[in-house]
Amino acid sequence: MSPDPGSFTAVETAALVAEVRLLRDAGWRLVQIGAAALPTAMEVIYSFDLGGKITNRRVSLPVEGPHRLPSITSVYAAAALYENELHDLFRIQVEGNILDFKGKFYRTTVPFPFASRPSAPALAAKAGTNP
Amino acid sequence: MNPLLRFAIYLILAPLIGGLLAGIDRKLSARLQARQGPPLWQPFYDVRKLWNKENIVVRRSQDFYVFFFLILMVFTGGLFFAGSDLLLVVFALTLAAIFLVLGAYKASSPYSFIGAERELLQMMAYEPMILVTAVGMYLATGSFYVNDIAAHSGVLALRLPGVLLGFLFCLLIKFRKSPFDLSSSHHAHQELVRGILTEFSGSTLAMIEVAHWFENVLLLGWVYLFFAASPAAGIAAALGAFLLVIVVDNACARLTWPTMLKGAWATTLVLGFGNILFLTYF
Amino acid sequence: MPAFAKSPWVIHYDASSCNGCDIETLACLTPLYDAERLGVVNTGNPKHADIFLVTGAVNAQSGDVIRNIYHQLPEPKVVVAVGACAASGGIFRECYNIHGGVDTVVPVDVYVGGCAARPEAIIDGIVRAVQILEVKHKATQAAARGIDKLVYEPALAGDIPEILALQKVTYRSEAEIYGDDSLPAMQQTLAEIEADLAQWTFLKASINGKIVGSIRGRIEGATGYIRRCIVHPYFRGRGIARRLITEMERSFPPQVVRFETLTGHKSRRNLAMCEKLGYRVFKTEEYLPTVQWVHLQKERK
Amino acid sequence: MLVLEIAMGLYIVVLGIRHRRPLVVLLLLVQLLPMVGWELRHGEGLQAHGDLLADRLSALMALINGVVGGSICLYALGYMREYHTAHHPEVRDRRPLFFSLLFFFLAAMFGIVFSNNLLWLYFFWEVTTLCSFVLIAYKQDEESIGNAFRALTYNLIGGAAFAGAIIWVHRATGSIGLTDLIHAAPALVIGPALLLSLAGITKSAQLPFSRWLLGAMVAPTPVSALLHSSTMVKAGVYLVLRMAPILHGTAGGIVVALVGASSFALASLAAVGTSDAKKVLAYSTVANLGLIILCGGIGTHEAVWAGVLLILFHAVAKCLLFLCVGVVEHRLHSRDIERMSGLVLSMPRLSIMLQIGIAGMFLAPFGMLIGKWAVLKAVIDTYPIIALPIIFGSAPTLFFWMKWMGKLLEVTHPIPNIEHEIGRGEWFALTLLSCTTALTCIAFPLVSAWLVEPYVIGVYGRSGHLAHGNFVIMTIMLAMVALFPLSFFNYGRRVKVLDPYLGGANVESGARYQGAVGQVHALQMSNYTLAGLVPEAGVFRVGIGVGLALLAALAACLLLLR
Amino acid sequence: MARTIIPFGPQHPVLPEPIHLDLAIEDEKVVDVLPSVGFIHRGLERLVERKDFQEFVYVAERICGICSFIHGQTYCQGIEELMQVEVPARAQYLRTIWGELSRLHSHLLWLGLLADSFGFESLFMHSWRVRERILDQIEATTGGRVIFGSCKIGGVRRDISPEALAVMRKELDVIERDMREIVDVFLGDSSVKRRLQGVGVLSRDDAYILGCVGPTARASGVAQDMRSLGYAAFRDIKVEPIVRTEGDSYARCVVRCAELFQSVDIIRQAIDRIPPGAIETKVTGFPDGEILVRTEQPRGEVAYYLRANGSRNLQRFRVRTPTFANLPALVRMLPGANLADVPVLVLTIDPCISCTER
Amino acid sequence: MSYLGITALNLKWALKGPATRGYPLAPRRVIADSRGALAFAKANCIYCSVCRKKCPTGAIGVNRNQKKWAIDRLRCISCGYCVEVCPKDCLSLTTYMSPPTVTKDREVF
Repeated sequence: MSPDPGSFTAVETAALVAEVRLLRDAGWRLVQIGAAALPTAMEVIYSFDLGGKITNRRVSLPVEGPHRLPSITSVYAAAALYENELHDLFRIQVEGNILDFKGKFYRTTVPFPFASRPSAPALAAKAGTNP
Repeated sequence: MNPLLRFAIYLILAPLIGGLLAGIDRKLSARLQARQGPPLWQPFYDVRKLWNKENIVVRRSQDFYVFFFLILMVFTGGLFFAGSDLLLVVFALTLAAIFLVLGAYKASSPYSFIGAERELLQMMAYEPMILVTAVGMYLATGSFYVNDIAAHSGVLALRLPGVLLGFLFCLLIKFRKSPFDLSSSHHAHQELVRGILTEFSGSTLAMIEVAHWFENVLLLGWVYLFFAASPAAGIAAALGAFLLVIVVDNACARLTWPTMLKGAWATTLVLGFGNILFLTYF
Repeated sequence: MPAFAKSPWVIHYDASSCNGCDIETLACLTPLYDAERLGVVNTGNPKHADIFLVTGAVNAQSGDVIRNIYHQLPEPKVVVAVGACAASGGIFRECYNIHGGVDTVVPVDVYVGGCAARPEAIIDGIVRAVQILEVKHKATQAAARGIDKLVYEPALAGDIPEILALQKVTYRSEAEIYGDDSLPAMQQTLAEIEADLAQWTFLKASINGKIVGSIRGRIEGATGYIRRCIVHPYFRGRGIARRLITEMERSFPPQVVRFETLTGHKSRRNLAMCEKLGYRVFKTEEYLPTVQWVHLQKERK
Repeated sequence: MLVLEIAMGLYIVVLGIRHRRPLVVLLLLVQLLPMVGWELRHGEGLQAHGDLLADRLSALMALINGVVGGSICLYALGYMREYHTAHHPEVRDRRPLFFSLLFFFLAAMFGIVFSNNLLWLYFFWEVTTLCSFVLIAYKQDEESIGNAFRALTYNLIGGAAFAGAIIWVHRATGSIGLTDLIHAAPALVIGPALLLSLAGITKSAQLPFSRWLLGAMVAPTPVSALLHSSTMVKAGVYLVLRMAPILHGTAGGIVVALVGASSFALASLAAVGTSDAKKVLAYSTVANLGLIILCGGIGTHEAVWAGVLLILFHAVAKCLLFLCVGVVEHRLHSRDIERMSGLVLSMPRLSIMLQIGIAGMFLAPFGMLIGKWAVLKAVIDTYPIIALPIIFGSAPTLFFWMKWMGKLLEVTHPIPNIEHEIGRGEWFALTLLSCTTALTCIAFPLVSAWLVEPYVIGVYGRSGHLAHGNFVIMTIMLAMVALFPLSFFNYGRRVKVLDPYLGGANVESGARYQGAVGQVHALQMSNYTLAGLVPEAGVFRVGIGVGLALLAALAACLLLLR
Repeated sequence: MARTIIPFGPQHPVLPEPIHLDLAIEDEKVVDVLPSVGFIHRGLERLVERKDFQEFVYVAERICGICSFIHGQTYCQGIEELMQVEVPARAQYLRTIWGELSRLHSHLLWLGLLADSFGFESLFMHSWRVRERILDQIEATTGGRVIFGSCKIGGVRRDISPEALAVMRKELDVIERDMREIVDVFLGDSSVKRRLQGVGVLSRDDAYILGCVGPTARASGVAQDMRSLGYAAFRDIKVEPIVRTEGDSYARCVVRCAELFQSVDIIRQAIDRIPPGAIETKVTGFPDGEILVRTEQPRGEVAYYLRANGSRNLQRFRVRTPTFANLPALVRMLPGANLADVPVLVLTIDPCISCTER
Repeated sequence: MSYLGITALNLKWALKGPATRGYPLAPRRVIADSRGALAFAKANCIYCSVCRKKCPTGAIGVNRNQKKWAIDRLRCISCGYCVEVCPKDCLSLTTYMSPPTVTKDREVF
């Protein structure tokens, strides 16, 4: 069992970069950036690690797009890949990404596959199996 | 023996011996790697299969260069075994190798292009040593003719130990063996795919394979020349050189071209020329 | 003795696999399984390979790569789908980015099951593939020998992908003549050529089921338009094109009294052939900056 | 004669003063004043036994001048028209001057090869220097003028040496005839011979003087072809070869040989580092002239035989290459070798000619290689250690020629044929030279027997030659290479044409691939320059250092002789 | 200077998996590089919406065929955490043994591929020969060679009998001896050193700020190992991160070689201390809440973000795999490298593209 | 300068003989408990379809009316989930491998 459940703190979009910069200056390492399209909000979660401790920052964007987010690549250059991912999978426009693949990162068949909850029949149609 | 007759014997035996050597190479390499390895005749199976495959090219004329590579390689070996001038053999060998490079350039794919470039670097690396070998043999025997050198009464290796070592170094490059399998490796796990051979397929690839057999026999013949005074020792030395190449192949990482170039030239300078200076002034 | 049995060279591509089958494929070459005993060499280069081992399910991107590699394998060639994903999409078949097994992009000859496929199973698959190689090789040889067994018949919708592939190979030589590799015929997509099927009738020349030439025609009033006569480079100079044109002319109904065709101004061989068949130049027009169309016509005798 | 000399001198002085080049003025005065004083003092006493020298070597040189010079002039007609109209409209059209200088120069070249009187020779020598100066500066921009002055300066050093040699030889033998010099007791004339060799070394742009030749490449291509590869620079090696019997076996001779040998090795190595076609040709010229100088320095009959052959082969093939590059430069607006990709499609005939030229420069069984082979043998028989620079020099030669050849053959995309844009005069010259290049290889034994061997026998009583068996083998090889075009009868049969292997990322037709960020890229390939290992400038600097050291050794020899 | 651009991949013999690099080289020096991914993107994260949370273990295991077991384990740990399930100690130990076995096979696989990337074929063969011994142990205990299928929510599917554990412990000695032979070559051979030392140096600060994880970070002096968080049996078995400070390819090789023996040691300790008892806890109900769970894979830290709302399907499942975190370092290392070193550099981060793209 | 380590290892193995197992010429070495092809015992089956529902890849098909049980061998990942859930224990994992096929047929029992 993981002894480290971590904490989730909400952050305003506008304050994100400053907050992240504070974390970096304090020596935190960027672990991941991930999003979740929930019925209530589009959440983006930034996780940081310092000596095995974890802390998370949650940015909630309104359900209805377009979603915009400032890039934190000026603080953590390595965030570029995550931010491309946010764009390609969640249709979150990340502004100021230093290595912008311009939507050609994953080149998925379905555009922005995570952007909305799928309708169940669409997936069921793909599955259909019976003898 | 009549030079033409020897040429004919070479023409018939070289592909057999060369192919067999390639088979021994694969078998032995496999054993050194704790594998069972393919049958001894595997190179012949490969060539036969390639001959039956479709030939895919990028530029139609690229195959002609390979054809000329083959016939010039046969010709070069023929020159050598017919007892001709060693320098001429070197030049013919270069000419043959150049045709392969041109073919790769012609194919115009990035991989074969870099392969060609590296092949040129390889040629640049071994060429001086091969010339020095010819010169050393001349200085030791007074003749550039393979015939005369073979008929020389002394064991050349004793007078040309440095040259012999330098020549063995070049063998590693010429046999396309690790650590110097830069332009094209025997196994494709390298950064250039198959390098210079990338765009050749089917019968053309088979031709290249056969040309290498001829080339290898020629090179081992040259090793023999160092011990020609005693034929048994000569054959043993040629085989020994071949085994050495295989063992080294399996004991080395591939090095980079600057290392190869510097290494080969340093060897030529120190071993080759050192030997020649010794021969001239002492 | 069979030519292919003892020297199957493989190329391996990881489509969208989880790596499991990948590393097992690689394990086949290592000391304990040592597929090189059977002559297997992992070439890493499609142009040297006989057997194409694909692991993993296919997505849009890897599908293109598989298709590219497949076309660069010289004939005869065999595709082996290694593992459950390559065979059917496996556990990932419901993912949004997965199109299914390898057979959705290229024809698969042998399926090897398992998740991950075991080295022994992969070796079995290779052994099976070698037999198929041998069969295919015999068929090709028979085709080459049986050039007199050429069949000329209308092409069906199912032949269209093969005709498109042939078209692209064929127009390479035209691109070289005109110094322009953006010729429309080379850029045509499958969808476009399938749309053509509505207006044009296609004829094909095939040997033992392999299409080596094709032509298309359309009727407008009393004129029959003949276009895109293509012959595989290997089979050129054997009268196939001439025969295709004549067959096309014959297939037009009697009310068609005039045939029209066209070719580029620098395609000397085409022009010579058309003139031999009785066609005469009646106009030229600018088509592309690099190509001028030469229109030729002929009355029905 | 004296008047002309003074007039020429004054012209240079004026030029030097106007462009503020004190060194030029100084160098000129250093040679002009003693010469004038000396000539005035001796006046009628300056005699040679026969003013003309017409032996096989002169004949060969004259033949080269005639054929090569003639075809270049023909070529220049069309080339210069285009030069002014299409490519350099900013340059003032001074074609009459250009052509008169060209002819003036050719006349002087004939003068050099047929003069026995050293004073005449000196006069013509200076005329070529002056022609070269004016032609290099033809463009009249700052770079050209600077390079022209550099050429002038370096050549004036040679001129000074020449002047010194004349005075010395007169004091030593009482004659100023070239033949008198050659036939005098070697011990007596080794000093002037070395001075003349020094003059030859500057004229042939050997290290450390090579820089002027590289700078001279700013001149229009016919000038590079005529003056700076096939004829004028040959005057230098001509003189050294004439001195060969005297130099043979002397310490001074060894130094001269070393100058040539190091020039060969280092210039070859430097050529690897550049992709400017004319610069490559210039380096290669320095290198090959180095080989000939080496032959002169060694001075055995074998060496001289090889040297004369090299003059012939080099003149023809190099001239062909220059002219081809000129044409290509006008078509592609660049003389970068990397830009010549696909030339085999856009200018097929020209690319074949280029290939002939290149093959002629370094490949068995073509001319230059036979020469090199002979040099190697000659060297091994005398000073095996000098084989070192030859052996190490040939390897880079192979590299830079081959990568050029490869670039010509490489085709990534279909390119339209633009060969029809090339003028008739150019074609004629190119065809003539290609045929000559091929012919000299085929007829090489005849050339050797008629022109070279008699000369060498005349000097030494025996000559080097190629063994009969080897000659037969070379002919077989030549025949095999000549068979190459025959293979096109089978062109495109039994093969399938496909795009190159691009890691499975091929897209569209032709050689394009799907790169990162969804972009489609075309192929792009460039030859190696080995910049990390042998940087061009670095090698050149080393070369100049070596050259200066050898020059010091030469000076030491001269001082010891006094 | 003029450039050559090489389309490196997606199909390329030195690349075990498809990734594409536009390599711009001058002579053979890489001057510019742009990666392109997406060849293996399957979109399996969305499968949580279709598979129930228990069945999803099978999918999680197939995120990657090399570190398969630890993926399954991480997923199970996360769900167990959400559902407050106490996993029996024996199961924790078994998970640790299998996890370390998979680290062994992954590292040996990597050593072989690394040897292959610089053309050392015999070393490749010997590494894989030894690896097969480990696979035999895995197959004997789990029934699978690369995909174990032995982890489930609440515990494990199979037990290892005491006899089998004894056999394994004995076998470990042989494996350790064989590995020692190979590692000696890797760390001592001159030609290997020539190809690895000083190649692709990554400073500690770079490694940290680029977010490197696992051996890549540890070779640059970042002492970071998730096993010291104390999940599974690591509560009892202490793990000291193996750290080097040079930050070059050789250091990364040294770290992984040392970890081989560390893992053997961990397995030995686990076998010695494994308690008897049940191997699974019955799980009822559905998970709810969110969690970020991390474990140490052979390639480094893997982070799972799980979000559930009390239904049988998770709301969001997100994997950040070690290779994803190490890719920026690769892009940083490549420019300036020799073309011949590109495969070596690609391999020194031990890429697992299939995890990365999911 | 150490090149001898690997040479010693190489030579050791060259003398010792290859480690190759010899499949397919030699029989396959089977490890007990290895997860191979799924075996179906028709006798006990009640066609309850639990296995079909649980199968992660949808490889199993069950038709209660016709009393047919089918498996797509190329889809089966030998995970054993069906074996665990089968109420009648009529499914089991064998150590055999299903052979390669040229067609994608289902195996129907």
